Amino acid sequence: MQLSRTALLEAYRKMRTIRTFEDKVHDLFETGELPGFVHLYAGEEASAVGVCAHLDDEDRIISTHRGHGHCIAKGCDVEGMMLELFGRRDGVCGGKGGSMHIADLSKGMMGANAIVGGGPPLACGAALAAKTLKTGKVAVTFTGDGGSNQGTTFESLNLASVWKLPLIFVFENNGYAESTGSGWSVAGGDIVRRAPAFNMPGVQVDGFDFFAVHEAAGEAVERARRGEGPTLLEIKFGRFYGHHEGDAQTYRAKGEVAKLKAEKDPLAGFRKRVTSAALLTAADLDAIDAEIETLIEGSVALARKSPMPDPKVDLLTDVYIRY
Amino acid sequence: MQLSRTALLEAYRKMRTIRTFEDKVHDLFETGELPGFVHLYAGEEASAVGVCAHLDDEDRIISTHRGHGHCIAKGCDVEGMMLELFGRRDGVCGGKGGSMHIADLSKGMMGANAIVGGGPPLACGAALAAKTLKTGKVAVTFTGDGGSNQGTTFESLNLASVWKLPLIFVFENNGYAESTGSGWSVAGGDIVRRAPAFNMPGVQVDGFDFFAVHEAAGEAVERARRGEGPTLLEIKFGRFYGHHEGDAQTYRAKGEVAKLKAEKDPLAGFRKRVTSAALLTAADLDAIDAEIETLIEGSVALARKSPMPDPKVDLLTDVYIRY
Amino acid sequence: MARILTYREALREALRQVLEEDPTVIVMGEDIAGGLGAPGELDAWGGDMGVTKGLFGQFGPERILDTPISESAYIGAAVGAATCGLRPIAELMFVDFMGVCFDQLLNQGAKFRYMFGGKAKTPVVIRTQYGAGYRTAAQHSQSLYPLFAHVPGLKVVIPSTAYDAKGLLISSVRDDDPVVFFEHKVLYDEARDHVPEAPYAIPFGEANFVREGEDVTIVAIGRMVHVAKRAADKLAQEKIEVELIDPRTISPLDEDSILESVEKTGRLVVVDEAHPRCGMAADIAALVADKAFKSLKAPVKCVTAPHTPVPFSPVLEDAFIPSDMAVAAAARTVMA
Amino acid sequence: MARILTYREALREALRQVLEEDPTVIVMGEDIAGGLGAPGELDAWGGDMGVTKGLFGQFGPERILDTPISESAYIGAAVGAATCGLRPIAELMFVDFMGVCFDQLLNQGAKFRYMFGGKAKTPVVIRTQYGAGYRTAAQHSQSLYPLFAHVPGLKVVIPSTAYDAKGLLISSVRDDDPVVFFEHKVLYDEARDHVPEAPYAIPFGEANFVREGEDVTIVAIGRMVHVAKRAADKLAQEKIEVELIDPRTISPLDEDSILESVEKTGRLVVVDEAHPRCGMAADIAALVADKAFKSLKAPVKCVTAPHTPVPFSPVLEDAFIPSDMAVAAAARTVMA
Ligand SMILES: Cc1ncc(C[n+]2csc(CCOP(=O)(O)OP(=O)(O)O)c2C)c(N)n1
Ligand SMILES: Cc1ncc(C[n+]2csc(CCOP(=O)(O)OP(=O)(O)O)c2C)c(N)n1
Ligand SMILES: [Mg+2]
Ligand SMILES: [Mg+2]
Repeated sequence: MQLSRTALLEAYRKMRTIRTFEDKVHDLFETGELPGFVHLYAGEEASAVGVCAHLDDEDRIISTHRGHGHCIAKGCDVEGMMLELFGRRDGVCGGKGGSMHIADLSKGMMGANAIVGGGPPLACGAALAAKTLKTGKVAVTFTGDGGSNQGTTFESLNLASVWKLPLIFVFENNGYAESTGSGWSVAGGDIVRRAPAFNMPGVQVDGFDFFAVHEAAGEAVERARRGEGPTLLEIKFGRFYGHHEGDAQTYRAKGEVAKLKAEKDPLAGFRKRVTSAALLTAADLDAIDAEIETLIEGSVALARKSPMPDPKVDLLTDVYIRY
Repeated sequence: MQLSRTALLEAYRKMRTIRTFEDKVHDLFETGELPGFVHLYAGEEASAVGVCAHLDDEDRIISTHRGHGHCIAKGCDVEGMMLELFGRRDGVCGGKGGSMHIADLSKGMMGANAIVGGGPPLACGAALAAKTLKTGKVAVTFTGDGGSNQGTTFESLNLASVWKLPLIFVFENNGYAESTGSGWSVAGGDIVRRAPAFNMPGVQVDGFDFFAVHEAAGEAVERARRGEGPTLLEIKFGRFYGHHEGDAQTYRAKGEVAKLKAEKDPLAGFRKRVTSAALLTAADLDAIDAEIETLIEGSVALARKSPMPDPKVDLLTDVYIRY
Repeated sequence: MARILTYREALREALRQVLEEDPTVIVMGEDIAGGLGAPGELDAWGGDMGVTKGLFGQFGPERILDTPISESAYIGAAVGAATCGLRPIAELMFVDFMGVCFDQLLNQGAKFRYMFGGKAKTPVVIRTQYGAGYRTAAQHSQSLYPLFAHVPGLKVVIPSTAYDAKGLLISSVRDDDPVVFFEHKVLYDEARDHVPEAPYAIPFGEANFVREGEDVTIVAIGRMVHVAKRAADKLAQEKIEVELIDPRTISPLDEDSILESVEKTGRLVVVDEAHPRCGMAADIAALVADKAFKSLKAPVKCVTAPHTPVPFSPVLEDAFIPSDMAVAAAARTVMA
Repeated sequence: MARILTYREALREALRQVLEEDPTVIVMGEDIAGGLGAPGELDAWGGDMGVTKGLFGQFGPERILDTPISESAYIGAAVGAATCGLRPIAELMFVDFMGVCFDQLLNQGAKFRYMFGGKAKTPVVIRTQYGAGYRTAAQHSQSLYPLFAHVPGLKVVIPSTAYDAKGLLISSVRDDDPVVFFEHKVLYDEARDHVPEAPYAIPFGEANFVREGEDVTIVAIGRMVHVAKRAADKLAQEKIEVELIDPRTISPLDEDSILESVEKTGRLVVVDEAHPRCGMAADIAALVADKAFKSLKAPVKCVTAPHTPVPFSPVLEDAFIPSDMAVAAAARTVMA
């Protein structure tokens, strides 16, 4: 699939936004400014962006605890996200959700989800709604290697196949679930081997390579749109930070992260590929880098001066629509 | 594997006991003498007996809602079982469990289980205990085709593989989960296709054929005893009665059950095979039939005159060991 | 002339009517039609208890969906679809099975609206069977609604009559929040009463005064309403006039009606088939011990199932279920 | 001289000691060692909160077992292994995750003994984290112990101090029934107190009288004991003498101690971080409204978290958690 200049610029912009957002959040967490459990997506950008490039606002995705990248790729407002992480009233979830529950239904982003395996059943529902209402839309559920072992995930694979849902299971295999290696926790090592068990196609993809992800995801989405049912994608790559902020990462090999950053950075790979093929220029990309830097800095500045929710008003609202 | 005369007689005795027990329970339910949910195992005898022939009292099995056959195959006392179905104080569970919770831990029978998919995790535990305590014992979990779709079952397959447990997953595919066909509910139709997804050997077996089950189970049990980990067996056959007593079975083909009984009866098949190979005589088998008839009739008679539990004494006991 | 339906028929009529009135309503569950992938009849079961029988024929496979035995996946699918424009009604065959799928309600459906800052709407209904009396033993006889009432974001509905069953189910489906709807397995046939044919909705949080009286307030839930009614009849012969309240929904709970009644009678007995610890009886007793304390003339008595699993043996199970005798005895105690 | 340990250290010491004293004790959970199948260090995490750190080195992979993210399978495995001669301690990282694995406790472990006619013994301990205050939002901050206390067959333990944490964990492991052991995530570092080195066991069902007083009984659970203690200090300055009771185990519950105290003071405030509906506060209030009614001089007040999910924003979360001010206000109300 040949990508247009606009599409390429957009893909890079999204990936750069994720990277800069995450690097910034990392710093903010280190200084103690951000609280809670925060899981960063840096290094995995090609997956979210490569998949979501095929989707519009009515296609739906469900994410995991590591959700910032999926949000950005799906078009969520970056300022609203930053405010949310700061727990501010004007955050995308009013400050009530935080990093692990960030969502924007209006963008088809059905939420980060802090229950590992929480998303796949919900995604079956999103896909079922599309099928029932004949919208031609699809759903995508992102799950980690660790989450691939959750019973809810397996059930969803089977249900999606039996119901022939327009659903793509994207397994983001970054090699670890917290500190546990996926080669150990996933029997047999490869998640893609589970696809035949559920009678669906499965594809393993180099997740550092935006173009590989983009192509595999495109086929899966097309298949789903044609009504041919679900596909399993296993995206293999590595995360640039710890499991969550504060993780000392002693379970990783010495130099592993440095090597990843040096040799496998999906943004660097993208840059090399598009500039060497003369699809985009370094200047195009540099301009985006600068633009995004400003965007993220601005969102932090805005978050800092934004009001907190008011416990008297906001604590008890939004539990029910009516009670 | 060549079976001794004793082993053959024992296998037939067990199968006949199951059949006669179930036929009798069917009649008792029809007359209204037995209450509750009762699921009969008739037609599936070769599975329980073919598998349990390789086990002793310290090997453990976990069953399903359709548990009578597994109990008998594992050596539970038939009178105690019948009393249990009648809700009597001297039933194997004191009348507190009933058909769906019949158990005898002293025989390594860890219980029928009325939660579909409830057993496999527990069986992982039984296998783990054997492994940890280095007893050389194994565990077997029986699950239906319907139960193969439960998340707990999938998780257990993965865990057993990852922990390399001495565990055999016996999937009894009788074609239906209640009224739902397994060709529909199991994506792809065959449960055995799931074995490679969990990096374990999988074997599909004709479940009407005692010898086929016996051989496949023997290999799986040996493998487990050797410390080589779990195996998945898919036993394909059909049940002679409805899902539970009272099921009108309109989802089955006309004449399906009659045909099964006429052509696929595992007891008849066994008889034919052993007599034509002159391993046992018809007289040997007839004697067992008569013996078992007496046993079951006797157990019903005993149950009828046995005392009920005493609500004042028995309702509140056995919740805790100490509280 | 009164049109008499069973609880089962009333539920089926409600389902048919909501399916007719709103094309976004779908129904899903294990064997709710039945016969899929089987060589015989379709709609072979119509649900474990026959409640959904006939819907498949009328509404077809796109709206009446059978599922594999994968409660997490399909209950979650119902929750997810509810956020995407459908109004799914999912059947959890027995509430005892909540343990394999609770997360999709506890942490997902119940919390979306709050976690997402008020921006989600999750109009899903989970229909489920509960209760003892059917000789189905420990894993098929529980009354686990206290576990759902504990969870903010869920609404919990427990009809005791065929009339309420229909009206409350219609309300549940039209409601924009997640609802867990409890059907007592013994009532499917036992409860038979007047049910108008035209659709009607019974509002949540409005208790039903089954009987008015001056002496003692009895609050009873679900099937226990019938048990309490029998107790009240007995007590009337002893000149003890019971005010019998059926909350109908326990979340929201009609606190005002209960408090007003206790302010009048000064005495309260709560009757609940659920276990006693952290149960609905305690919930209501605590409410009254706080907000109607001044009016109370006697200890608040709870008549509940014991703190034991549900036994199989009929003699034990019958002793497990709160009886009209136990309710009457409790009422006499608070009158003494 | 007093040996001061944190709650975390006390728990770790208890684990080490039970592993040393009984070879059938094993420990399992996600990343309780950490580093399996990874290229770096083993025992890299020692649990999400570092409680189990070091055990892997001492006891090895046969007794300290990491698991895939498959809570049903491994919690169930712990339950199953407990019936087969082991004494497993399984960690459910956050109690919020109960929704993906509850069945193995609700319908399996809790019910074996009863269903099997008294013939099963299931000595399993589920260690789990609960509670708000860590900014971990709706799916990682709940206090769901009422859902476990409701279930006959389970024991529920909630230590509030390092001393109790050690003694109760040792009792839990030595106990022959299934125990769910709740650790408050904020207490791991905050609670620090005297902990003797030699193993000791604190019996279940024996409340701790944290403070004796004549005016008002406050029953507080888990971390709320500390909140109530601060409230009691304030109230003491106003000449209101609080009797503060920490039940330590909520199933079994030391009813006698609570009732005796209320018989003395005539007043009760219950403080609980769990949600109010069908919660522990209601449970205790109902107990007193029945069995100590005659002694009660004022309404029973419950100070609990609200009927809302746990919010993320620190300002909201702080308002969500019952405060010493709210407790003191409730005490003043019942004294008025
Ligand atoms: C049901 C459940 N179990 C455990 C956890 C704790 N937990 C959060 S993230 C995580 C690891 C997830 O690993 P993976 O799925 O590979 O995603 P990654 O973090 O690598 O993106 C675990 C165990 C949880 N949040 N939910
Ligand atoms: C968790 C759970 N879901 C649903 C049920 C209801 N149920 C009991 S048996 C059954 C069908 C089981 O089918 P299968 O596993 O194939 O076993 P079979 O009855 O054919 O032996 C169902 C749906 C249950 N008991 N537990
Ligand atoms: Mg991972
Ligand atoms: Mg079957």
